[in-house]
Amino acid sequence: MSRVLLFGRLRDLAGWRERQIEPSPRTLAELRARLAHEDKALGEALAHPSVRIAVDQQIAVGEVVLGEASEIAFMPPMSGG
Amino acid sequence: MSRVLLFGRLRDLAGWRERQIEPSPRTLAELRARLAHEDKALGEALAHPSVRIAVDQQIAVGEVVLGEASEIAFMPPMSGG
Amino acid sequence: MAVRLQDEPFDPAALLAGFGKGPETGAVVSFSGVCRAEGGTLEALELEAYPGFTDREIGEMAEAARKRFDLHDLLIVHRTGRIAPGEAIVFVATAAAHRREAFEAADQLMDYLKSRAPFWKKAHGADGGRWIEPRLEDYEDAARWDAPQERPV
Amino acid sequence: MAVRLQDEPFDPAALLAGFGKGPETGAVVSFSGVCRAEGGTLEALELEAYPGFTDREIGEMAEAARKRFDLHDLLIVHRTGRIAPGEAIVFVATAAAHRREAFEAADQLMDYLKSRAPFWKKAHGADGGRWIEPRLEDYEDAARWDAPQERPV
Repeated sequence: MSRVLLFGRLRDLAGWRERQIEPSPRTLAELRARLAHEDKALGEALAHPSVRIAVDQQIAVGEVVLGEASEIAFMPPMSGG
Repeated sequence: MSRVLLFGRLRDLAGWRERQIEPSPRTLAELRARLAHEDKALGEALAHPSVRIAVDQQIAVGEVVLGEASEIAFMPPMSGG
Repeated sequence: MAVRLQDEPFDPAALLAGFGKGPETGAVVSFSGVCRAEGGTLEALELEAYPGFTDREIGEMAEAARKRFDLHDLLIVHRTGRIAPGEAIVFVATAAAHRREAFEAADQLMDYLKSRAPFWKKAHGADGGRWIEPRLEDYEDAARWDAPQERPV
Repeated sequence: MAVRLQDEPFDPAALLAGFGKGPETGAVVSFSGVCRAEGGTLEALELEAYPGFTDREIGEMAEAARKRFDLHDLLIVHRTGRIAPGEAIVFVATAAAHRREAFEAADQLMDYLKSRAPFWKKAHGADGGRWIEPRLEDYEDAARWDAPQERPV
């Protein structure tokens, strides 16, 4: 099982902030495809190059094998405090 | 009557901080001469180019006719706070 | 050195009261960022953090600043959640032997916090809410501290 | 806006508590300059001002900074007389809409106060007292804010 977190406007767009995904996706691409399948607008927003991804709280770049990852966060541009 | 004020190390050197001078000196040069006459070391210290002079709380430059001036301050380099 | 994220309001003066009391500390700088009323158009700011991730990122920047500026003490407190006009959003305090280090550390940390720290900010007004991003000048301020970039020849 | 010289000790946190509460104030910077223990070699600092002259000069600099940086509020409190290690010497607080103005105003005013304000300072230690003058870097810090000099061609 994986936990997916959305922040900022992605959260408003999706209508949720946190979800459990089962079974765990094996790759980031698989996770993206499953989310886009349910919600096309969200899938497009998540694919925007300004969106950064953290896997188990570490910034991930490019395509990622999730392995045992339990937490995947999608972060739109940060606004600062 | 004029009031003479010394600050910082000039005060320590002279051994006083404030004095009444009577009759009032007509010029800064006359005041310097009278102070130097009494205390040669102080006279020399007051003549050092680093010492700034305020006449009635306004910075004075060069030779000054004191006129009705009531307060003459000799200020060594300021240390800041 | 401490970094705290909290939903509860805080009082900058109370935070300053206990800060930077080392015997060789000669300079203490504090910065308080406060939610502006925006002429009455703002009802509240909403600040979202990524717990665990946001505090760790800020903690790393804080530790780098502590070393770089030889700080004696450093405190960062940042609100999250819903913040009303007049309430403090962020407090940064730095203590050092001399003022240059204390000023530059606080200035640099604020530039980081305002433009690059992992927060998402929503302004709530009469017309609903909108997510806001850093102003261009926030990026420019933060870039003042970057090392010069290598250029390809 | 207020400028105060006083012989009595003061508490920077208490001064910050009532400062900069305007509805459009987004940034409050405070600087506290504290008397360092100097490894126990310093018994006290003695700060002399020229009453009337010193406050007027500081007041003029404060007013210039208020205008230049569009400050919402400004407070300067400076100790005079005998100051023990650990006691605050000077407190400067600035309030503005945005942080850049608040930081630069506080920084500039401190550079002025530390190098050009009319104070005379004596350090009292076990070996007696000695009058001290600004460090070279204090002059350099203050000169950062000067207008470029005209050069003869």
